[in-house]
Amino acid sequence: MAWTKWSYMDHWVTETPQGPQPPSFNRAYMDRYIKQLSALGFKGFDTFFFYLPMIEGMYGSVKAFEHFLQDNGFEKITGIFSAYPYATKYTAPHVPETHDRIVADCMATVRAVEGLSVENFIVMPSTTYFQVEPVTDEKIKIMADLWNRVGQMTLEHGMRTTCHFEFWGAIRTREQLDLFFRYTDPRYVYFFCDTAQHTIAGVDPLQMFRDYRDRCTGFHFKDTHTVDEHEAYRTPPDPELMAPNVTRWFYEMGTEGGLVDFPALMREIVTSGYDGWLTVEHDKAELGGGSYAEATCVAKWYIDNVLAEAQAEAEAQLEAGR
Amino acid sequence: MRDTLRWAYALNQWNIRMDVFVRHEDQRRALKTLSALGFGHIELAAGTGRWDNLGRPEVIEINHGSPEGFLAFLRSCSVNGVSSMFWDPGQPVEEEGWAFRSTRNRDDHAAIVESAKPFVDFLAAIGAEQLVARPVGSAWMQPPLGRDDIAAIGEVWNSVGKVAAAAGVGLALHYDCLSAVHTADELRRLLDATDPELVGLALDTAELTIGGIDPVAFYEERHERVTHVHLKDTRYADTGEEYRMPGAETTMLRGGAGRRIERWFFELGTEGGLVDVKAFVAALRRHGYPGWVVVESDHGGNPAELAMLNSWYLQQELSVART
Amino acid sequence: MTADQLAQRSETPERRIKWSYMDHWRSNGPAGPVDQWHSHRTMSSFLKQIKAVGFDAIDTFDFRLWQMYGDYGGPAKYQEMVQDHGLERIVNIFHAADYDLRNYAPHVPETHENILEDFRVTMGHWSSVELDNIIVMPATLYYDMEPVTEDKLKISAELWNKVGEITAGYGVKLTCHHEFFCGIQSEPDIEVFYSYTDPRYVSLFIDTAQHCIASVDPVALYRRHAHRVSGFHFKDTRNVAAGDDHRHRPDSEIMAPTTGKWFYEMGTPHGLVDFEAMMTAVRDNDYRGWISVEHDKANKDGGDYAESTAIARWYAVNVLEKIYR
Amino acid sequence: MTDIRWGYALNQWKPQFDDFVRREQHERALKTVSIAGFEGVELTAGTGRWEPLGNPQQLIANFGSLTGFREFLSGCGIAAVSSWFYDPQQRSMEHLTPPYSPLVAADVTGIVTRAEWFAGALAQLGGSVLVVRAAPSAGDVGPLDDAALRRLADCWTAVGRATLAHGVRTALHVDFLSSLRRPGALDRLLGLADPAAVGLAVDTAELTVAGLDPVEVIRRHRGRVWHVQYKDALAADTDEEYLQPHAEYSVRQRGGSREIPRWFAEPGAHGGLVDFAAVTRALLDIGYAGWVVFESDQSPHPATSALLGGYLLQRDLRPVTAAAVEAAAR
Repeated sequence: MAWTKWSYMDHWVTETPQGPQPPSFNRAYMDRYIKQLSALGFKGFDTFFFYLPMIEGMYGSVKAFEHFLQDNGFEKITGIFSAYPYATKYTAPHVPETHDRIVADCMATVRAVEGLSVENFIVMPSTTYFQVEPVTDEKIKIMADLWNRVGQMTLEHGMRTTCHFEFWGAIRTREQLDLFFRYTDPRYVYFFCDTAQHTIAGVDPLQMFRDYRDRCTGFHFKDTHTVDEHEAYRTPPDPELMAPNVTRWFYEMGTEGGLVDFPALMREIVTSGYDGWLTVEHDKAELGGGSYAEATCVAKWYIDNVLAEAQAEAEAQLEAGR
Repeated sequence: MRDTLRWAYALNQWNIRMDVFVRHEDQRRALKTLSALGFGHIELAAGTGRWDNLGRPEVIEINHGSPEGFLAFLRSCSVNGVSSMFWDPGQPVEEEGWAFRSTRNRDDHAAIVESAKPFVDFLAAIGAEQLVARPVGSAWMQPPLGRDDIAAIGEVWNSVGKVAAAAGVGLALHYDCLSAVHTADELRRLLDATDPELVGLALDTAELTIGGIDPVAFYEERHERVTHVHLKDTRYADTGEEYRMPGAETTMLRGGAGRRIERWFFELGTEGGLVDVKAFVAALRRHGYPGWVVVESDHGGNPAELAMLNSWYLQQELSVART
Repeated sequence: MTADQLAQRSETPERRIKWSYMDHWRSNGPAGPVDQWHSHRTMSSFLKQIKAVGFDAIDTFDFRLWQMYGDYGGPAKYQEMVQDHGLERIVNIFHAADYDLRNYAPHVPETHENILEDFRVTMGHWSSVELDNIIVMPATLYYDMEPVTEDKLKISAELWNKVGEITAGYGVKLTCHHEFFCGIQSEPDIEVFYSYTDPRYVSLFIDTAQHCIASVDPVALYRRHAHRVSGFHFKDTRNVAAGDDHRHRPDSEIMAPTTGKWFYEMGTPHGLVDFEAMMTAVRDNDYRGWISVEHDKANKDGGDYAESTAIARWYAVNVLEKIYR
Repeated sequence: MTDIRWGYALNQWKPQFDDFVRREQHERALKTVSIAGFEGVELTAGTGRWEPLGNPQQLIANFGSLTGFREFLSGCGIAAVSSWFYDPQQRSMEHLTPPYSPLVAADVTGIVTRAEWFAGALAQLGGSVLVVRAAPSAGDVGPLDDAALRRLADCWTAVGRATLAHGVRTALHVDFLSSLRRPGALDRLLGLADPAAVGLAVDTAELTVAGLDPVEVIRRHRGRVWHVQYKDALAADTDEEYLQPHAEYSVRQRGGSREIPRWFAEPGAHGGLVDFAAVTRALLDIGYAGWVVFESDQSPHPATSALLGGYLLQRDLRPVTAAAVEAAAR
């Protein structure tokens, strides 16, 4: 059986008369975007918290948007991504005084999708590294405390809080990740595996998944061509778009020079018995003249032609082992 | 541009999404483009977050060390300086905890004045002349303005104007076509509610035209209050009601509903443009307008092409020398 | 400044160099990328942009001839449109021929009469406008010419001597532009080629990027041959051809395995051409006349013609004109 | 299953002569077509070194052999080249030949030779149809009288017989610039040509722009429909501007006096004039067996066009064909 639970993480840029814009440009562009994802057979849709008001504006409510997705062959909205990439005096996960505010913000997002069956509340557990450093045990514990709180709250609303680690975030090395997961409560805080981000940070995503299999609630399948070996992660003001020597960190699956071993990951996923959503992501696909539509096609082609094979192999092996 | 008028160009047309126009080399290319086209000064626009890195004084400082460092950055591209900066206190920003503030709400006034200070200080430090501000939020988001509302709005801008004047910076209120101050009468009342010594008008030719106000006539009427100009064209005027549509930023200005017009703002000299640019510029010259004339196109396609077409219009149709 | 004053400025005597734009161009139309010849509207928009950044004139391809006739009424009429946009004229044309060993190959004597006839006809078509140069690639693709022998270079030189005589009859210089993937691109071969050509009839057109890609120093080449250089393409590159790049079948210019985009506008980061040295050499040789700016395929890999053109012009004003103007 | 196979035309990826030359671009386009739900691709004849997919010689130069190209296709999930579009008016750098005209008797041998060249390669690439431009633009050659139609019929009959020897059928493509859009002209041409050798390629958009109803054309020529191209039309040439000289340029490209920004778009485009469900039902009604190739001709965003086409195919058209199969089973 082919894996049906593929979802798409909502980065996308399309041409409009006002230049390249996200499909939230207006309802007609949004509809066309969903149709394109539908043509590729995606069943889940992940989006950002900041798009929710726009979705409400265009479709009347988030629920109505989900109906539109369902009319187009989707199952549902699968994840909501929420983040504080930049520390301010109001919000910074490593600063305890800001925690009440962050929890209140998260509560507002949770309310916006109340009544749907969104599974993952995906968060960046920290801000940029350079705003946190030196990264100490104590600061990691403070961040863990915050997400324990948020996790308990979202679980009451049926969503799992799951942590997505940026290569430029304050929790990035294997040691820091392990420490963070030791400090967080496995009932409340889960692991979201972004293959490219870990690889850039020099962490093996496959090993992360093996070691945190029980807490893993999802993946961003995306690729990279570069491991950060020159401390780009700590460059102010921003390592993601402004690193001195790397103009593009992220690529869709299936490009020449990609560093992530996706077939191995797929086999591991099958072998592990994981049966949740797998999410495709490729932010900044337009850099260097690329197109989101094409990148999405190439990634989905890779799923159907390469990962499907890896999946079948692993299933056959499982079968043989029984 | 060598002329009796002072010409500048707005960078906003490059910064069309949150994740573009972030790398310094991209910004350098835009600055060199403007310099090659004869523009020696630019207008900035306020923004939020680490990717809007020309949008807030503290973020500019992280990027360039200091106001002087920023000027050096501009000058490395042969751009001499900044004419002005656009700022909307009603736009929630991360750095202010996403606070939602309204100039018609007197409880917000102290915070608005406070939040203006870093901008004023920064503009003073880089030798820019005008803080260009959106006086009030969009019409569709609020009940119609009563007389006291305009008074309240006037009060906060007088306060901001005082802060700005103390730093040697001018304050110009910018009319836009979605704003709750919509009719010519409302605009007059807003001007009357502010102190001419402290608060000027930023006249945007396209925005007025879309809003149903003739920019040439209005300039003739209130030219003594006009301290800043945005020069751009449009092919459409509001039917009179579209600005009230819910989500007008999208439904009207991006064609999501109504007549489905997906692009409103155009370069000077566009076919079917509604603004009489020549008459307007002639009026500026006639009155010896002393401020900046900022050419802009907002979001309308390829930024370099638009800048080139605008510069061509200035050179060929308005006889402004490029260098 | 008034229009009259502006006109006076452009007549100031100290300017020895004028700038022309070689008209590669793409913009985004409603149905995908179009070139400037798509419609009169796109042509007008193109010319406005070239004028706006301060170019004085344009260069074009001579295969546009048929469209000039069909759509504008001929080269002279088209040039009127150019002039209506404030540009002086068409300075140079590029003669892009289909080189083929069977009927159009400078090193194959049997094809010469066909080539000569082509130029007799072509020059007639263009006689209604004043041109400085007709630019050619002086050889077939490298792989169609190799091994490049002295004999083949001599035969090619003889052809271009005759072609140059024809074009001189129309007051136009025949000038050779050495693509990195053509048969005459290495330094020794270029030297041999010019030793056999007649300086009265064959000029050299320096393309800074093409020479650089072919590992030839364009500045040194220019200094050696300055007396017979009749124009320039100022463009940049970030890569030198490696291995078989210059003889990649079926094509090197777009399909070389090592490099997806060869050409960049001058002023690009990581550019390999030393334009300041180039301009210094131009000054030292007291060159007067036109320099053409080119950056073909600027739209590849997400690039943009309008922006590249503005950046190149910025570089000319802020760096090169400080050296010599 | 019906006997319809779905393909996609690659022409939309090549808006300009120096686009779509590198291998990695081809690979991405083919993967896009594959994943959008299409089985085959249609190629367009081209000439010279920047047309790697333009003719057999270029395919061999680029992929070593036709088999090599076939392997490249299947590596991208594409089963076959469905068809090749060939316009004899294109000169050939490979053969040093000038433009040919099907109206000129002396050109027929050259056209037949070239058609066989494409057909032979097509057979090896899994394809079955050579799609030919049936007649030059009306504005360039004037109205087609009976003698002219007879010359066309003779030319295409000769071509059709020659390609059949390779197992490839020849289908006449009628575009909106052609005089064949005039009342009776197409009927007459098909009547004059050998019905065993020459069929019709129905291009939904070209017919629509020409003011003809594709459904009606399909019904009328039921036995002769050998190839179908699905593309949408955004406007119709209501003023007969196709009769102008150089209409290829002034009308088709520039959009005529109204400056229509875009005549064609992917099937199902917003504002499209073609009813694809109706066309599909008409094809099912006549028992059409063969390729239906989706096209956009040009697109500001090729992958998006392919996906929107794929959406229409999966969501709207496959249910139509499935219903027909079900009805037939009952």
